[in-house]
Amino acid sequence: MSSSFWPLAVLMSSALPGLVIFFIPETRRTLRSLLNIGAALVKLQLVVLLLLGLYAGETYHWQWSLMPGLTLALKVDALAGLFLILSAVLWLLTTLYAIGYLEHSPHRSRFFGFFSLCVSATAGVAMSANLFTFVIFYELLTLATWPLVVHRGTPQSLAAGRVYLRYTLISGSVLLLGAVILHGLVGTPDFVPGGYLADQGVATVWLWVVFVLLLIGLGVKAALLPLHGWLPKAMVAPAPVSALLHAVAVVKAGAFGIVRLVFEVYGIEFASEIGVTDLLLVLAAATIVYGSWRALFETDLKRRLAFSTVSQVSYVALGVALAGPFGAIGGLIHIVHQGVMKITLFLSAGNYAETLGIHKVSEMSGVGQRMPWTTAAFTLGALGMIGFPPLAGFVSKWYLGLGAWEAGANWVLAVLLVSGLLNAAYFLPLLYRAWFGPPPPAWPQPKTLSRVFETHGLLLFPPLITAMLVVLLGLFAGLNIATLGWVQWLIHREFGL
Amino acid sequence: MSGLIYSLCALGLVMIGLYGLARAHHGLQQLLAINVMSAGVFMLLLTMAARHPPADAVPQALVLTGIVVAISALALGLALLRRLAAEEAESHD
Amino acid sequence: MQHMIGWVWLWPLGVAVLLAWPLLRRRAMPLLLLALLPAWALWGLAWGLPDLAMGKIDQAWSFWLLGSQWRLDALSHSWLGLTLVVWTLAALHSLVMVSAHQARYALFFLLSLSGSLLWVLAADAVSFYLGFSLMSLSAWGLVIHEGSRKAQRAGRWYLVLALIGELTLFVGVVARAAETGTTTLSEWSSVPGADWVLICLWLGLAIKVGVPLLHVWLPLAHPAAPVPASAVLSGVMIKAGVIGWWLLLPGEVMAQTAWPEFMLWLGVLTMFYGAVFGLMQSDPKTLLAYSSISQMGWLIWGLGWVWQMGTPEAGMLWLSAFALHHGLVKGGLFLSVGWVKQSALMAQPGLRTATWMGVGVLALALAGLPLTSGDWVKTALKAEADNAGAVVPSTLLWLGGLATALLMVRFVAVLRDLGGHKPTAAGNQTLTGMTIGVWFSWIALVGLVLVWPWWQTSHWGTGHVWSGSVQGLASVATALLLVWLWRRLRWPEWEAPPGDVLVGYQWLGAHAHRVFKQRHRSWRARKRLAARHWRHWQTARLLKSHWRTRWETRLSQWSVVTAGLMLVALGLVASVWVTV
Amino acid sequence: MLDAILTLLILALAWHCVRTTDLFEAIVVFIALGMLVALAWTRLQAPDAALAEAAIGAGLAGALLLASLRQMPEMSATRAPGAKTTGLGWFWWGLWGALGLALVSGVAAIQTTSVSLMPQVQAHLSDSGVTHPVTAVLLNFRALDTALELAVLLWAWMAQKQLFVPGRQTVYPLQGQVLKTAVKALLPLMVLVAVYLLWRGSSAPGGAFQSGAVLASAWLMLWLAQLPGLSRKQGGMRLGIQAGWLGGVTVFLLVGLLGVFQGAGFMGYPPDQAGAWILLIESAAALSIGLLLASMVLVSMPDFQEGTL
Amino acid sequence: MTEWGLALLVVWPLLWGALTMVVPARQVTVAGGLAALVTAGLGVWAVTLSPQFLVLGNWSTPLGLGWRLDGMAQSLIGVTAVVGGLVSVYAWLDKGLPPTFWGLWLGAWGAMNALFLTADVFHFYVTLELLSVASVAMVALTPGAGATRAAFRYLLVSLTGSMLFLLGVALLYGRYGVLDMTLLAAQMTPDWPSMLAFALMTVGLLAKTAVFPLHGWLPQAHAKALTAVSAILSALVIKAAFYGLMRLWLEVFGPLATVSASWVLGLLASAAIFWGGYQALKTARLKRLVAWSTVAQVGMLVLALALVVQAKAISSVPSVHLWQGLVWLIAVHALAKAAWFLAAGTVQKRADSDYLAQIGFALHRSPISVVAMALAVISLAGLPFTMGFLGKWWLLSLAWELQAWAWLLVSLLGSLLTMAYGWRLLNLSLVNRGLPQALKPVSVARDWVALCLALLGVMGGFGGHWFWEGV
Repeated sequence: MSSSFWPLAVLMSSALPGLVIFFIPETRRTLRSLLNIGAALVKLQLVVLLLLGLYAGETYHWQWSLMPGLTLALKVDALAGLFLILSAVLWLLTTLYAIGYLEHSPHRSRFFGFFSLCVSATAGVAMSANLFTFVIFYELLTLATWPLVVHRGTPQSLAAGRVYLRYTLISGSVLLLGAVILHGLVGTPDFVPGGYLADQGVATVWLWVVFVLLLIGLGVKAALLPLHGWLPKAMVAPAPVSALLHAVAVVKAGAFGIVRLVFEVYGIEFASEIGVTDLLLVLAAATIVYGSWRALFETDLKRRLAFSTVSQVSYVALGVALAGPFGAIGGLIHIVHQGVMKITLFLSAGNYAETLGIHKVSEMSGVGQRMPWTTAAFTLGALGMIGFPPLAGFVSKWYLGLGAWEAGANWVLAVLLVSGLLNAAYFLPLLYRAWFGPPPPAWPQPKTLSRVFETHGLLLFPPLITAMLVVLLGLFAGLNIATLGWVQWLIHREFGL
Repeated sequence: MSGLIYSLCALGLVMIGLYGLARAHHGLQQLLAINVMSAGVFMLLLTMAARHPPADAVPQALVLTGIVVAISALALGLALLRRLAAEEAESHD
Repeated sequence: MQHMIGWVWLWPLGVAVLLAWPLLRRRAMPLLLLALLPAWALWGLAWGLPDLAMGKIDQAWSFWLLGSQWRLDALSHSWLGLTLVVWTLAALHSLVMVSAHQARYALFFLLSLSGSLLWVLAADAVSFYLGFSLMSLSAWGLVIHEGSRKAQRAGRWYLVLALIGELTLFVGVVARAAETGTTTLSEWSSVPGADWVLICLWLGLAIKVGVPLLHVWLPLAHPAAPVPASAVLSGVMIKAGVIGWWLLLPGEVMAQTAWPEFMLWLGVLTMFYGAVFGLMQSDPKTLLAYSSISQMGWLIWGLGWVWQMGTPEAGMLWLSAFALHHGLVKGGLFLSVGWVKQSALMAQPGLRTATWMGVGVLALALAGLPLTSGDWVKTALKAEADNAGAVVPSTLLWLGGLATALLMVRFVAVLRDLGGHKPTAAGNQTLTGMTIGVWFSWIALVGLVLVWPWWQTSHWGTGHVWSGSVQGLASVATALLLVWLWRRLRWPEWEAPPGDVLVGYQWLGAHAHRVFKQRHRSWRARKRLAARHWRHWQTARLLKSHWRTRWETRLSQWSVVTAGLMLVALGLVASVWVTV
Repeated sequence: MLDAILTLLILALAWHCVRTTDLFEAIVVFIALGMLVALAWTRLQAPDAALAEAAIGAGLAGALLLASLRQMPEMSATRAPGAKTTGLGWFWWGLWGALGLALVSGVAAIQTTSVSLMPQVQAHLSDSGVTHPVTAVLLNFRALDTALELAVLLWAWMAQKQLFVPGRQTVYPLQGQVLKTAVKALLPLMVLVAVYLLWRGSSAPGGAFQSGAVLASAWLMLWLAQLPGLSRKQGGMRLGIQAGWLGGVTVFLLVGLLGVFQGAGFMGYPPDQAGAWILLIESAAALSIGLLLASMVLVSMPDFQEGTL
Repeated sequence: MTEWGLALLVVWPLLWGALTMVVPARQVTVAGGLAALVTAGLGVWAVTLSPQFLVLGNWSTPLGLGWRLDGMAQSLIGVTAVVGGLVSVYAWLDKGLPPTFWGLWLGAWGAMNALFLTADVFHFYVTLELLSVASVAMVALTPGAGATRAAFRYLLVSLTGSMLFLLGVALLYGRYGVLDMTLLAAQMTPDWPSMLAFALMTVGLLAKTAVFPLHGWLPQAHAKALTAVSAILSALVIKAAFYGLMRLWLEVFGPLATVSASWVLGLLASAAIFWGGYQALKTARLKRLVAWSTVAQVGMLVLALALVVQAKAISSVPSVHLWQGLVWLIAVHALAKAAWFLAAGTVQKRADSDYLAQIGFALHRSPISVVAMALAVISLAGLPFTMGFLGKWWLLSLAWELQAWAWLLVSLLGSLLTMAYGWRLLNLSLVNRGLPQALKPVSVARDWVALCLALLGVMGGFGGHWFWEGV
């Protein structure tokens, strides 16, 4: 196992600039943006190189033993690659967007510092090779994102920060407890595709206890039903942060954790054998319907998107819980696709808030005329979310459907149907009002951010690029470089087909 | 026989010291109580030494050290009390 | 030729993208015709191919959307023909009849055109589903084009039902793909499916076909849409449901199931349902919508019959002929309503009489007058259907024909009332050369309707137009008699609101909404109350916060400290003494 | 019989000392208690301890307490009005009784165990450089104990020097010539006694602590009679006093370090020179203990001026 | 050579501490600073030595005094050296410190070094006494009545503790006639006098470590003391007394430290954790919050000790990592608490007020201190990438192996409570509505010392395996 330093390089590519940015004085805007974008590009470059290497059969493993029996190990495997490429691409776009968005606001060095730390924590979560490292980076993610949530320092953001912390820190210690018990039962070997709990002869009651503990720990970040309270409240954060929280880092880490837990700790057959996947299935389905249902009644735009995230992320959990190759493919693809679609929606919502001061859904009417391009991106994102064929959402829903049939859980198809309807119910009126509604006499806080485009260049292009991604990922799903091909290759290895 | 009496006396002193500490209302009383207690402990040590004819020199050496430590602690305590009295007097007027 | 198919439906999308160009946006209408050219080219070329009858030419793009394939065989060739004719006519007429929001109209027109071209040529389930949903959702844009309150209401109902249909279809298609293991449609027809899967598929498409109780959107949408759009809606899109049934449901194994029986009787029911409510309409386009529903009855019945045949392929040819007939005639009729409203044209006596002549021909063709395409197709179908297993008494079919005839008579009457008032000299509607050209294309359509059966029989070399039976004549005559009788006896003219059962749905919806709103309000009130309690409790707790300092001072008193000392010492001694 | 009476007397005095609310009375009883305890220790064949207790435990402690009392505002320790203190309820007494019983039974159990380090002490007494076992243990076998104990004394003084706050009480000048002449007569005698105690320490009960205590009292007498002596005004004297304070600890530790060089291990002396080194350390320790104790008492005098020390 | 080094380790600080009384006021800080750095060097060097047993003055143990240098002692000397050294640097930078601080601090340092080295019970008492006298004096350095009252209370409690400890020693001597720890451990038999001695000595040390019922003196003393002094007290002095507890429970009174005895310790620890945590959560003053957090963290340490004792008593659990875990937790708390106190002190001096409500702006203006405090809180709460996290992982896995559900839960809740009151502070630093007050100029170097200490707490996590396998 060549212990190469590549994974460390990826990790450091965003951590070091983050630390340096902390010390850059507030006024040095160009230096900071340069460093930021440079770091993002380097990281993207590294990740692409790693993926190509992976495809050629290389293995990248780095470890450092902290305590007897506990090593800090990073490994880039196919699953990690998937998450890495998502976070690298979306981080680049969100950084561009954030530079534009936080044009005149204070504390930017602090913001971008934590921003890069957060992404390096996400990379750590992706690349962690054993449960111990995973817990470390998982908690680091909380610490890195909290200052972002309370960045504005207003009483509401502090209250939201407090709620966020209460949820994530408690779940963090529950996760730690689960990991410790697992370490006590079976030690902490590396993640292995078929899962290492199968033949360890551990009493099933302990397996269930550990699974529930770990699920609670992961469930908070993956916004499963009872533990999703913090997500809508964290909407007071600035747009790039909520984009980061929902699409790139936090929620994805939770979902990714569940994937690692079921695939590479328990192993998919063993998990379904002892029935833990049924619990996950019911929970995910409930969250999907509940999330969309609550989104129906939210008058604030970003809260509505937040609740839609709550329901969308559980698709990943649903896919994983279907305990079959197709379901798994659907789940994994959705990690990437949901990320791309959700970031489009959030960036466009951010544009509306920043350029026209629109926060409420009712203020959206006629926005199509004033900002056609952003609304086009928003429309593509929304249609993708609903699952219309040519777009990315359709592909993952398609495979989830196949998985549901394959697992014999027909009611899951009904869940997909109902959630599709609910999605349409809370997105389409929005689109109708945006395109066909009469523009109001005056926008809440209109700002002319750029002479050429409808809003600041940096604010406009990222959502457009991600909207393009939504379409391309949907249309050219068959290509092996697209997520579907990569995931199929991964799943074949995983299930040993 | 006499050894037992003196050890009882020592323990008596310790317990009275503890009682004094509990009921004291003034810093000085607390210091006195502690010194009574230390006298009791030293007496206990010496009774241990005197159990067999050649009185054991090691406990006696310990007692000597203990006495010096007790006096320095007492002196420090009193210095603190004086300082406290002066400061309170200052703060009142 | 092989690689042409893919581009046929991508081309309109490309043109739609061109619309983003501001200067093109102003003159958007000609683009519609431009988008149809490659399709015509393919259709024309396909004629020449010898192996068209037997095999089929297909094309596959593995990278495209989970690996999609398209094919062009005899059946799809004829459907393509139907689609192209109706879409071209619609494009021509929209040049004339659509004036407001041309860019938006063109965008939705092109999107739905590419959708309809795609599902016709689709050889795999995903492409069919993509085409079908693209067409039905972008058609929504056409329905609400006018932006009036009626159009918005129609649009809302259209969208809700289209969405439900589309999502149920999605579930059906996914389940079917999982069941059969592949997405290529040709392999689907031989694999028997689980009941609920077939029901999902059937339901998804039934909404588009307008099966009774699911048809409520049709009578609202067609009249609300501009004339060319409603022509397309009725001519092409409504067929998508039937052809979708044929493609998706496993035709070869249907014989053993109860489906054919069900379809036969459903067909008949739809015929009568459409006719009965159609008669009660006063607006010509709504009436035509109902007549489309009743005509669909024929197709549903036809499918029921086709599934019972050993080799469904042949039967399907006749059905597609009927579909072609209905598409042309219904499209023509809708356009005629447009022309009748075109007062400028009506002002010219010569043109007026010609239009009325055309309307007459079309109405009679639909009613099934001998020597017309309607009669030819219906009688041929009835003859073929006799030797099938389950059968529906022929008198019912005749009554169906009568119903259609009645509808047509009613339509002509209503149209005359509409056109009756003197053609006021509408100010700006000057009679431009272009309108005349487009009018002539309509007349060409009428001619095509007449000529087509003769040409088709000679091409197939089987059957002949004159079936010799007088049933068709009898039905038209009795229809005229009944209407004349009705008028004479001045029986009351019942009026039914368009979308008949829709009123019931709306009442149900409103009631549910009211109940929900009330519960929601009480839930929010409860939530606000709980929040107030929490704040109250918080402040109370703060007031007595000195509780902790009181305990702290008590803890630091010397009596307590010494007690603590002794307690811990004794506790330790006890705990050790107990165990040792 | 005498022991029983003595024990009862001691316990009664202790009980009274703790119970009384008048501070002055408590201090006087405490001094008496000190004397009796010293007497009891002589009965327990611990002459060194008795001497030290009498000199330091009763004498100097009493002086310190009385001096500090002068500067306390309220003379008696009546319970501060209103301060709610939990009385010593039955629970407290129950615990107290149980602990007492436990201790008594513990001590009774080990009353008869015959364990003692005396045999080892006597075995090694010959090469410890001194003949008196207690001094041998103090300055040779457990030398570091004594060194650190001197350090404790020094650090306590360092703290008091820092805490010193000029007394504001009115000064009652000590009258008349009688004290002066008495002090002049007694002084040489006391110094002689101190030196004798120091010298005898190596072979009989005595030694650094006791002679230090005597020196301290001599010093105090000098100061009380306002005779020129300890004041720092004379330059040379000030440095001498400061060196005196540190003398004990520094000499002890440096000699200890020397031990490492001479191969006798840290805090060890080569057997032949042990006696000489011990004498050196004893004298330095005696001087510094005397100075430190005197300074502590002086600093607590109400009319003590800043400059004198 | 090693004997020479160890001797110097004790003698050097004591000598220089004594000399500071003679040196004129101006040069005291320089002299004291240099002496402190040399002692730190010696301390770190001592860590590299191999474990050994040293007899003082060539007198064999029952008679003479023994110095023992095993893993536990070495690590603690090392921690004291590192933390002490950095705090001395901070004190050197803090111009407001009275000169006698150096004398007292060096005396306390020498006493601690002697305490860690000694293997003799009575010598442990003497060193503990010297340490207490010096600490009380340091607390009394701060001007004002509050500090004196706190110092007096601290003196009383520590004297009571020492008396009880000495009573225990007397009983031990009476029972075994030997004062050396190793010999005592060998002869220890669980009979009544030994139990009594065990209980008394433990209570004595509990009083000095400020565990729950006897914690009254700590919050006032640590809150009122000067910044450097409170750091020394919280991080180091408390640990010396806790070291005594470790020696007694794990070594001297081995056979007596049974599971039920560990339950008593566990109960006290849980009470300390929750009471300390609750008070820290509610208090309105900055340094008092940090002081109460010490009470809670000491509770955590005692809980860890109870678990280790339980593990030793059951002796089914491999004891190779037992005491290392305890020492690791001590190091974590020492580094984190010193960093927190120094940072809090700096911020308090800038804001010139101790109330949390008024230091918002000062926190805002001193980012480095805020980062130091954040890292300290993260390390104490056991969040990742810090030594604290590894410590918490070790504690939880030990509790899991012993199936001690109660203590497992208590330790989890304890760290959650730590996060709660830690985050109170950090919330303040992110709020941006504090009205701009005039801030006292305080040199940034002091913030950097606090940050350096906190970073050691984080970086230590990586050096872990050397500690766990090596020592």
